[in-house]
Parts: sequence; C-alpha cells; structure tokens
Amino acid sequence: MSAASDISEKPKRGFRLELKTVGPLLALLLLVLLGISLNENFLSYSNLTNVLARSSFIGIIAIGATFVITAGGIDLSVGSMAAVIAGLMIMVMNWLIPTMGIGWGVVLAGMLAGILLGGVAGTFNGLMITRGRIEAFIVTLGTMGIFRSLVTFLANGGTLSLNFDVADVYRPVYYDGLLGVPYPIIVFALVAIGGEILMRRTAFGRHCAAIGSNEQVARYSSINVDNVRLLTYILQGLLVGVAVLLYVPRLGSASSTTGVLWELEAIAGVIIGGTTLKGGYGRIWGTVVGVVILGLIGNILNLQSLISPYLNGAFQGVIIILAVLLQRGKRT
Amino acid sequence: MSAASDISEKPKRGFRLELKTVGPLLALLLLVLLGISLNENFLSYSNLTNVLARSSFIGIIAIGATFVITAGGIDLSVGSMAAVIAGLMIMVMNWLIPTMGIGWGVVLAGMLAGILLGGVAGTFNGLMITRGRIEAFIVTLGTMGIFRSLVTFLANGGTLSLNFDVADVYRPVYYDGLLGVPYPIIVFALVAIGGEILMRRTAFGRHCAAIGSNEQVARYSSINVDNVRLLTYILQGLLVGVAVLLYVPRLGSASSTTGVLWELEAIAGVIIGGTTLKGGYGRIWGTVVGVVILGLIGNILNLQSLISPYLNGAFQGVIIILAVLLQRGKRT
Amino acid sequence: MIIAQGTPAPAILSANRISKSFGEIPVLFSIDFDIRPGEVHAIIGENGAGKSTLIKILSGIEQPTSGSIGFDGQTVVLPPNGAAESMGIVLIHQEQNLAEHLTVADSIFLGRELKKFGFLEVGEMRKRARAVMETLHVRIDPDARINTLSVADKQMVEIAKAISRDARVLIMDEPTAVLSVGETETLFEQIRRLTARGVAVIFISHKLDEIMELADRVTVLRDGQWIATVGTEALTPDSIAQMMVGRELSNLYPPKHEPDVDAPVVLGVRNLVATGVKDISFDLRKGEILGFAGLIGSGRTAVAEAIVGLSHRDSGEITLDGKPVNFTRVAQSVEAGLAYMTKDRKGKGLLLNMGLRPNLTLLTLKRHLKAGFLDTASESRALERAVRRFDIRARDATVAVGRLSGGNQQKLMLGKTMESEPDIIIMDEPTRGIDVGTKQQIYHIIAALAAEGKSIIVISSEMQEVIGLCHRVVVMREGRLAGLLEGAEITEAEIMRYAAGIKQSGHDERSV
Amino acid sequence: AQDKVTIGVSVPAADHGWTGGVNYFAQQSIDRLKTTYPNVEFVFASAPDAPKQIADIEDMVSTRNIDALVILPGDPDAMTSAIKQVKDAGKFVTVVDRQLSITGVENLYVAGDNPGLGANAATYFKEALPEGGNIVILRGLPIPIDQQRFDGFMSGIEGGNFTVLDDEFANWNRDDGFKVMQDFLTRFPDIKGVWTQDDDISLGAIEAIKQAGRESEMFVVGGAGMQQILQAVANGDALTPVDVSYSPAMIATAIELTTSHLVGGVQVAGRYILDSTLITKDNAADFLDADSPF
Ligand SMILES: Nc1ncnc2c1ncn2[C@@H]1O[C@H](COP(=O)(O)OP(=O)(O)OP(=O)(O)O)[C@@H](O)[C@H]1O
Ligand SMILES: Nc1ncnc2c1ncn2[C@@H]1O[C@H](COP(=O)(O)OP(=O)(O)OP(=O)(O)O)[C@@H](O)[C@H]1O
Ligand SMILES: [Mg+2]
Ligand SMILES: [Mg+2]
Repeated sequence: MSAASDISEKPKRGFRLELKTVGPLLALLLLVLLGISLNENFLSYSNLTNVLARSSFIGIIAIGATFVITAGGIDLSVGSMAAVIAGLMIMVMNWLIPTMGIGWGVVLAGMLAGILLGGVAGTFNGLMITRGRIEAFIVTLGTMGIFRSLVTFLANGGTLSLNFDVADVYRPVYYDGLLGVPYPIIVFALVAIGGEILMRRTAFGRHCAAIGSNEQVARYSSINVDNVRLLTYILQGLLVGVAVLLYVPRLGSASSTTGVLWELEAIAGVIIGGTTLKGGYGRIWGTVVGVVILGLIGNILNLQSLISPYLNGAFQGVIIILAVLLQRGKRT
Repeated sequence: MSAASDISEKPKRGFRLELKTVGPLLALLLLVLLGISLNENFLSYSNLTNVLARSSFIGIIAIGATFVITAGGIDLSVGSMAAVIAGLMIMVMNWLIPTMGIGWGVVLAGMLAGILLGGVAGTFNGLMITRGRIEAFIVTLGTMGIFRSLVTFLANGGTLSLNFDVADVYRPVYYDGLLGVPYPIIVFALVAIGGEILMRRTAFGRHCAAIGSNEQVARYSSINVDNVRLLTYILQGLLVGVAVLLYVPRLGSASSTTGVLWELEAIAGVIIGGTTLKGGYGRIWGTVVGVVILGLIGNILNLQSLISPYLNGAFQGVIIILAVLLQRGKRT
Repeated sequence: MIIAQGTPAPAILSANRISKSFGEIPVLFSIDFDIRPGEVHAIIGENGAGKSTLIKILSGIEQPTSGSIGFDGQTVVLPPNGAAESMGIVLIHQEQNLAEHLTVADSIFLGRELKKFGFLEVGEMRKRARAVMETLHVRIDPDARINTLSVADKQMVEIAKAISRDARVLIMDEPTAVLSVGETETLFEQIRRLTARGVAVIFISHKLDEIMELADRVTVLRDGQWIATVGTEALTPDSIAQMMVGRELSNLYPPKHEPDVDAPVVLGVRNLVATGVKDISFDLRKGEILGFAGLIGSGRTAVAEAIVGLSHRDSGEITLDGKPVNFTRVAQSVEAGLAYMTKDRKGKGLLLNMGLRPNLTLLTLKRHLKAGFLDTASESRALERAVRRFDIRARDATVAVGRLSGGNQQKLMLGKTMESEPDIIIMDEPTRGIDVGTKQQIYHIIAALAAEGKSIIVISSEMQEVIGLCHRVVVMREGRLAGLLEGAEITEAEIMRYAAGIKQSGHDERSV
Repeated sequence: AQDKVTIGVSVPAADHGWTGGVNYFAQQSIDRLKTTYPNVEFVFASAPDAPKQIADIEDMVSTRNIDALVILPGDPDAMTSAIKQVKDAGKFVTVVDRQLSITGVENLYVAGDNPGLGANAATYFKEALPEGGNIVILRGLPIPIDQQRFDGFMSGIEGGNFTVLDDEFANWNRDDGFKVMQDFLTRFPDIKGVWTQDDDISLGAIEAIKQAGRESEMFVVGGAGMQQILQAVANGDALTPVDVSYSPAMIATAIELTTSHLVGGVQVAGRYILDSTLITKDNAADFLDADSPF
C-alpha cells in the first residue's frame, strides 16, 4: 500500500503498486470508453456536467466518509441525516418568509441553518462514539433510524416542500454555474481539493490515518484520539450539510425517502477509491474517482436499451466488483 | 477483551466483565418488562411464539453472520440472497409439479434446491473474497445488487408465487410445530445450539476467532486462512438457505422486496449480541439475544398506540443504542 | 558518563514509593527510583518483575496506585497517554508501537509534525527523517511504509523516533532485543552522544554485558520489589544475575555435546532463492544446533520463512531426510515435523486479545479434539505442562496474552511452538526479551532437545547465544551465505568479519 | 411525425407489488407499440429514488434526444422542477398517477384516484358493517399517496360508528403486513374489519388472520387489484369480499395515448382520471388478467 503522493517522487516502483494506485482511474477510463461506444452524446458537455453535478451530493458526503473511515470509524446515518437536514432547512426557510420576505436573505439563512444542523448532528454521533464508547456502527445505525423517523414525523408522513417563490430564488444554486461549470461541480471540486489538502498536508489528516491504523500508537504519540475522531464525525456532518445545500435547490422538497441508501453509496465510493475499510489509509482523490464511477454506471445504463432495467442492479454490482478487482495485483 | 470460553472456568471476575456478558440479557429483560407493562397479552404464549417464529429467519441468518464477522469479514448480500433463493426455489417447485405431482416430493426437492443454492451463492461470495482478494464489503455489496436484480428479473418486476396446492402442503412447516412449539422456533434453536457448539467446541470456531483477531498470526499458526474464511461464507449461504426454507411456506411467495434490509438487521443483531465488528470475538448466544431484542422492539411498537408510527424508527434506534450501552462499563 | 563520580546532580525524574496494582493484583510495591541528567540508569529484573510497568508510570502511560512522581524537583502528576513527551519524557515501548500504514517519516514525526501556516512540511520532515537514519547508519527509505519493514528495521525506526525528539529523559524498554551487535553499537553511540548533552537515559535490557558497558547505575527489581540500586563499577555480570534471580547462575550455557559429524542430514537446502534470499545452501544434521548470524536484514528470517512455506520460493531445492519437499503452506511443514517460531510475537506469534490456552494450542488444535470436538480439559493440561516447562508467569490463565510481560509472552510462544513436538525447530530470536535466569533454562531445553536427536536452527542476533549454544554457525550477508563457522572458529570477531563483508568465503563446499 | 420518434418512459423501481405491476405494464405496452410503430423508439428506465429518477430524465434529454416523456414520478414534489425543465426543453410531457406540485407543467395527466381508493373502501365498510365496529388499518409507506388514501378513508367512514383501534405502517410489503396483523390480533380481541389499502399488505394480513383462526370474525379490504386477491373475490371468499381497483396498467394507457399523439397526431391533453372502482364478486371477471405478474 502506498500513498499517492509517493508516486511522483518514486517512479521506479513496481507494477503491482502502480496498479493499485491507478486501478480506480483505469476502471473510470474503461467505463468512459464503454460510454463513448454506446452513445455519441456521452461525451457531450451537457451529459458530462449532468453526471458530475448529480454525483456532487454523494461525492461531498463521501469525502467526509473518507475521513471517518480512514480514522477507523463508519457513519451509516448520512443518508437519513441529509433527509432531516433538508427537511429542517426547508421548514426554517418557509418559516422565515413572513418575516424576511422572499429573497436571498431567506435562502442564506436556510443555508446557514443547514450547515449548522449538519455540525450538530455530526457532533451528536461523534460524542456518542467517543464519549459514550459505543461502536460507531451501532450509534450511526441508531441515529439513522432516529433521523429517518424525525423527517417522516416532521413531514407528517408526506413531503416538506419549499415555498415555490423561494425555490425559484434558490434554484440557480444547483442549475447555474460559473463560466459554464455548474455550481455543484465547483463546490464538489473545492471540497475535494480541500479534503485532499486536509488529508495529505495537515496534521489532522495524518492523525486520522494513525488512529485508524493503530489507536494505541496514536494515543502514545500524544494524539488526542477522541478529539480527532470526534472531528471526523463533525466534518462528516458539516459536509452532509453542504451536500444538502445543493440538494434542496434541485428537488425543492424533502420526504421520508430522501437520501435512502446514500450511506451505502458513499461508502462504496470510498472503498472503490482505494481507502481501506478497516482504517489507516485513505485517499480523497480516489473517493472522487469512486463516486464518479458510480455516477457513470447509472448514466451508461441510460445510454442503451440493451440491458433490462430489472438488471441494472446486477450491472452495477459487476462494475463495482470489477473496479476493485482492477486494483488488485496477482498476489496481495 | 477476553475469550468467553474462559469465563465458565472463572466465575470470580469483576463487575465490568459481567456487565459485558450480561448486557444483552439485561436489555432483553428490560424490553420484556416494558412489553408487559404496555399490554397484558405480551406474555401470552401466542404472542411470544409469534415473535420468536418471526425472528427465526433473521436469527438463522445472523448466526451465519456471526461466523463471518468473527473471522473478520462481512456479508451484505444475505437479504438479496434470501430473495433470489426463495424465488428460484418457488420456480423449481412450480416447474416440478407436472412431473412429480402435488405432494411432499416437490416440497422436499424445493428445500434441497434452496439449501444447494445457498451453498452455491455463499461459495461464490467466498471465492471472490478469498481467491479474488477483493474486500468482502465490495464483493457482497456487488452480489447484493446482482442477487436483487436477479429476483426482480425472474419475477418480471412482480411476485413469484408458489402453486397454491403445493403451498398448502408446505404451509405447516411454518405454522405447525412439535408439542406446540412452532417448527421455525425449533429450527432456530437447533441452528443456535449447533452454532454455539461450532463456535466454542470445534477447531473451526477457534480458527475463525484467530483469523479475525490477527490474520498473520493465524497464518503462522498453520491455519489455512483462505479455506476457513471461505467456509464462513459457505456456512452463511447454507444458513440463508435454511432461513428461506422457513420463509417460503409462510406466504408462499417471493418478490423484489423480499429480504430487503435483512443484512442490516442481521448485522445489528450480531453486534448487539456482543460480537466485535472488527472480528476476533464472537458469541452465538449473544446473537440470538440480539435478534430477539430486535424482534421484540417491533412487537412492542405494534402493541401500543403511544408512539406515533412515524417515530417507530426513532424508538428502534434508541433501543439499539441503549442495548449496546448497557454492555459498556464506565470505561472500556 | 560525566557524572559518574563526585556530587551527584539532582534527579530530574524520580519515583517515590510508587505502588501499582492492576485490579486486585499488585505488581509494584513501594518502589523508589531516580534518574539524573547525563546518566544512564539501567533497570534489570526477571520477566514480570515490573520493569515495564515502572517506566510506564514514569512516563505517564500508567498512573500509580500510590506514591508520587518528582520531576525537576517538583511533585507532578504526569499527563496520560504519552502527553508527557511535551515535558521531555520520551519512551520507547517494549512492544513495537508503530502504525503499520504510515511511512517511516510520518511515524518519526507522529504527534509533533512540523508545520508551516498549519500545513505539514512534508519535504522537511522527510529530510530530517533521512538525517536521523543516517546518524543511526541504517538505510531505511523515509517513504517506506512501516508494514514493509522487518522487525529490526521497525525497532530502528522507533529509536530514530525517540532520539529525534527533544528528550530530557529518554526511556528505552529493551531496545536491543532484536538488534544485532552492529546496530546495538550504533545505538550506544547515540546514547552516549545524548548523555553528553545532559539527557537522562533509563535503559532496560536482559543483556547483562550491555548493562555493564552502558549503565552508570543499575536498579534491580524482583517480583515488584525494589532490591538494590548500585553503581555499575561495583558490579560483575555474575553479581547482577545473582541479585536478579536470587540465586547463583553458574553456567548460562550447557556444555556442548560433541557434534556427530556422521549424523545424517535431516534438512538440506540447495541454492535457495526467495524474497530476501539471493542464494543459499546449507545442511542441518540430526542432533545439531545450527546458528544463523548476520546483520539485521541479512535474510535469515527470509530463509526460514521460505523453507517452511510462509513465503514464496523462487528456486532451489529443499530436502527433508533426503526426500525433496515443497511446502506451500505452514501446515505441511508442521505435519512433516518442521516448526518455525517467529520473532515477531506481537504481529505473527500471539493473539493478544485471547487467553493463554487458545494461544498455546492454536498450532496443534488437532491434538485436542475428542470425537471432533475441542477437549478443553486436554488443552488445560497442555497449558499446565507448558507453564511448568517454560516457567510462564501469569497471575491468571484467563488474562489476555497482551497483558503478560514481554518475556512471558515469549515463553508462551516457545511453548506453543514446542507443542507440535517437531523434529526440526527453527527458532527466530528464541530468547528475545527473556531474563537471564529463564534464558539458562531455555538453553538447557534446547541442548536437551538436540541431545535427544532433534535438530535445531537458532537464528539470533545475540552473538553470545550463537557462540555459546551452536555447533556450527551460518553467517549471512545480503541474502547469501557469507561464511560457515565450526568449532573454535566460532568467535565474535570471526562472525563480525563475515557479517560485515570484510571476509568472504562462499564456502558452499564446506556445508556438506 | 414521420421520422424517428423517441419516447422516454420513467417509472419508480419495482419495490413493491404495485410498482412491480407498473414496470410490467410499461414494458408490455412498449413491446407492443414497438412492433406496431417501427419508427418509434422507447427509452425505459426505472429508478429507486427521486435523484435517480431526475438523473434518468436528464439523461433521456441530453443523450437520447427524446421527443416525449411519460413519467410516473416516485416523489412528485421532488420531481416537479426537473419535469418542468423537460417541458421547457420543448418535449411533450405525460404525468402518470401523481400530481406535480405546480399546475400546468404536463401536457397530459393520467391518474388513478387515491382519495377515491380510500373513500370507496370506506363506503363498503359502511355497507358491510351498518352497526359500525372496531377496525384496524395497515398503511403503506409514509409518503403523500398513502396520506391521501388514508384521509379519503377516514372521512369516508365518518358517521359510521367505527372505532379505528390503531394504524401502523406495513410498508406495502407482505412480510410487514403479516407481522403487524399478527400483533394487532394479539392486542385486539374484537376486530370486525381490516383496511390495508394495498393487496400486497392484504396477503400478509390474511395469512396472519388464518394462523390465528379468526377468519370468520372479520374481512380484509385492500386495494390496487392484485390478481391473487381478485381471484379470491371472484370466488366469493368471505375474508376478501371486495377489492378497490387502482390498476398499475394506467401507465400503459399513458404510453399509448402519448404514442398515438406523437405518431398519429391524435390530440390528447388534459386529465384522464381512471376511477378507483369497487371490485365485487360480480364484476371481478372484468379485472382478471392471467398474464399480469401483479
Ligand atoms: N495491563 C495489565 N493488566 C494486568 N496485568 C498487567 C498489565 N500490565 C502488566 N501486568 C502484569 O504486571 C506484571 C509486571 O509486568 P511488566 O510488563 O512490568 O514486567 P517486566 O518486568 O517488564 O517483564 P519483561 O522482562 O518480561 O518485559 C506482570 O505480571 C504482568 O502480567
Ligand atoms: N516482501 C519483501 N519485499 C522486498 N524485500 C523484502 C521483503 N521481505 C523481506 N525483504 C527484505 O529481505 C531482506 C531480508 O529480511 P529478513 O527479515 O529475512 O532479514 P533477517 O536477517 O532476518 O534480519 P532480522 O531478522 O535481523 O531483521 C531484508 O532486506 C528485507 O527488507
Ligand atoms: Mg517488560
Ligand atoms: Mg528477519
């Protein structure tokens, strides 16, 4: 296992190692070639921006998950958390309209609320895990149910919809962009770059890896294990908040089905990208590639009518396994 | 962390350890008390057998999952595997009717097919993981999609129903019993006892724990790590097959919704029971208790009207966290 | 060495009537201990005497049950979890403590990374890591991941990590257990350099010659009790051993029985090439104790692992009792009566979260089956036997093995290997971390086994052990056989010459 | 419309019996229409959630150049603005079953009657139990159509002297129907009627009632017209005396109408509401379809 950052400096490494590093990229490339062969519109600007923009929610969440997993944790609650944040954010905005009127003021207040709620939810998970000393799997399985119920309850079993006029103000955040690049892609890219720097170039990232690799060692190296771990969950929560900021203008509503199974998709993206599920080693760029691979699979399935839609899941499953298989050399 | 097998020899341990051992039982007891206080029918024979019989599918699957997890693996595909096995089993039985006629012959052939299919599916997972050297999480996430698609495809998006007359022959396997104890409960109990013996009293169980604890040590101790691991997945597959044998006679049908989220429920049961998610330590009786706890939560929710049904998930989440919290001493 | 005589400087770190219990079980009883700037203070004692526990208390890893810690003349409560490092108290743990996924440079700077504007100075850290490695004369790539390093290299990284910190008190728990003479010498050089700057060093070792060479004062512990603190000049190896064990240690090494030159060759290795092994041939005769010496990373472990089927063999022939064999799994070699005991007890030898019994029988579980089921009673009997034979001291057989003292873990691992009753045993650093008293016992066991007709390969970095125990010695260098010594040739100087490459023989013809 | 015409069909994934039926009927009518009109190409996609469904229709527009979209939105509120974009891109849009949150987006609306499904069932309850009595409700998933059906039923039984003992979600799922019904039977000694609003749930509930041996005490009314239930209705089974239609075949109607508009220039617009009719022993034969998997 070798960090990506080593590659540029040590081009003399063996083939096996490179395969491990280049694996996800290779899978991505093959998928792109498949897409091109299926439909000439695949490489069109609008198709590519569509795919990237819609991958941005999961992508941003998965970047948070990369830190959590690298530090040896897991967060199953992200999908439900996204739903409840989206619901509360919509309620806050609707509630503010009478006082603030329609306009960017309400939207900004809603966005702030979204980020804050993400932070709070993440802090709750993190505290239960670090102070309560309960397995992360159990805590986040529990909060997954709690968050999901909460949004169902708030929506009274139905859908929470954003006021249509406010939604009109907010909509450009998903659909417009800068120099032709949609905002979600820009935000995704910024979060990815920030994540990569955080992971590779700060003590926090290194401490995450150390904790995930060997908690005892980290502790003896005077790393505050609990705090670092707590921070990974808070970061995860904040990034779920950011993802929701982009999600709400796209759908303008939240319901009990919002974000179902996002946790699995985010974790899958992280693992396809080469991060170790048991912790100790994570790479952000890999996660980005992993999430884009998952996004492309869905897109490619829509490019053709050969595969029965009933078998979409099978195709997805096969691609996921193959993408990871490409990372394995002959003998590991 | 201490091996449970030692405990019987040394009853003089401190309070913390006992809490860890008794934890799930305590949670179970509290839940039973809650049930009694909510509804006088809770302790009725029919209610208790209902709950236990319902828990038997997940329970049998979770016993397999205990081995997989103890050996440091994970199997996310069990729910979809159950669905596809149920579907194929029904197809096999329907297909055999013209040649074999209605009767136990068809049912037994179907049961045999179910077990065999389970073994095959488990072997497939196991081989991909051990020979293909792909992370168990990814392999089983992939096969989860593949199996799910397959059953949807076979059922043409709808439901596969067992021929009505055969279903009548088969039905007693779920609804009848021996001396008033329904067969599903008897099978569950037998599988649990067998699992407990396998885990505690055979080399296989010991080897599972060794591999999950430290794979290198296991390898250096001349354990055939790959084979043992493969066996855990085969066992898991076979037990999914057994669970399906009890599932099909209940409703006589399988569809794309069969077994959705069973994997999560099974894993939750295992962890609530005190098995370590990272491997190295597992206990079957704990899993049984964990699964029964999960079954009781649903039962209790249905026996009262205090909690809005929208909040069922939240109640479940809280109980799961509390059940595990009970196992933790002050400082772990 | 500066302050060996004259008025002693005031202590920088001291333990005042420190006691420690784990749960109900007392481990230390009212220990007094202090260390002065510029001094090397050694702690010796039998396995399980409480040495590691004492220094863990002195560095804040464990809190004492009673008693107090003095630092710079003040009574302090040391911060937990290694945070005492910020006060200048640096500890090298007995058990290797590195995160396997990190790189060497990451590990050396873990917890006190160099930062500029909040960002890591990766290049600078790499440069400094390389510099520290150079002062230690080891060639380890700062970008290498820890999990690709050998046990000895990991130990050197730990040492590099420790000496690169601004230590005022440097505590080393058996740092030399896996080091060979060369590396030990470099380490001592560095220790002397540090003490000359006024750094206080606490040093734990079971190698008494090292103590004699390095220490200014020696504190002896026995069964958690303080026995004595004496200046090294007043000591002889024999008197130290006497104080430690509480009895006279006459002959550490048993008399060598005459090697039988006509004895049949039980294990033959011809032109073995494998990972880390370039080309090696040798024979092991029945009843022989064959030593393997060499610098760290010279490929001794690699040879053993290739023979028993733990690592892939590229080419070469291996014969057992004259018949060619090809083990692809360890189980096959164990089956054939050939057992290998790893030196990496933590990573490859023992399941730290499990009790003594499952660990002891893991390799030979088949022998404890009754009608297909495990017979725990038979396992317990095996444990009783092993505890007696190897003097394993655990207060409670159910305790997790990770909580045993280092030496007792090693003894348990010996017991585990011997459970398979092998005819040929390859022991990698068999006495790693074992006290002199028990060492003597183990040497006698090895000699007795050889006398019984078993054949033994001892891979050891402890020169004295190889010399005192072995009939013949293979010296390895860079994956090849550098020399084969026999009888009177087996001397420290001769081994060193071959190991360092000053002398070359390629004497394949001598290994008949 | 002589050149190639492409029609996109987007439906929710087959996650319970009814959506399974939707998938089946959509696929079937596509196969049929493809042979009838060789110059029409269909793009069919089914999605498990709203973001995926939006992604599907985006892909249909940007890579498959569809001329028309037939969509059964899983979550109409979430889909509204995405569907509006398709419309704004100049495509013909047919919305099926679920009302979008703003009006005037779709060219054609083909739907069943959700409140009517509840109300029709309620009417039957009043008829069959003129004295009133205790009833229990097994609901679907907490989403808007469930709420509409529920509200329709609740206002329908008003004045009928009914006591709703409890309502729980059974997630449009047989297994959950079985579990919830088992527990209701444990809890309530006197139940006269069970409303499940969906035939999948009914099937589970019926097994639980049979197990408890209380078939003679109560009846079960579901909805959607699943073949197995219709068969029982036709046979005069006392446990399932009636059903309420809510056929997944409405998707086929929508696809056919849209196709004939594009190919044949048939003018279609506005709303096509397919009634939720009460299916009894007498008219059950009209609804039976041996090939349907639903
Ligand atoms: N965490 C712990 N819990 C329980 N007992 C412990 C723990 N740590 C150490 N002990 C016990 O304390 C005693 C002293 O152990 P310690 O590790 O200090 O010995 P040591 O002198 O370093 O021995 P060695 O030379 O073998 O390393 C041993 O009996 C050991 O089993
Ligand atoms: N998988 C591997 N890939 C590349 N080199 C390896 C591998 N395994 C071992 N080596 C190298 O082979 C050489 C022999 O290592 P080995 O651990 O056998 O040495 P040794 O003589 O036993 O030393 P010591 O036991 O003192 O550490 C070392 O240089 C080591 O780095
Ligand atoms: Mg020690
Ligand atoms: Mg070695």
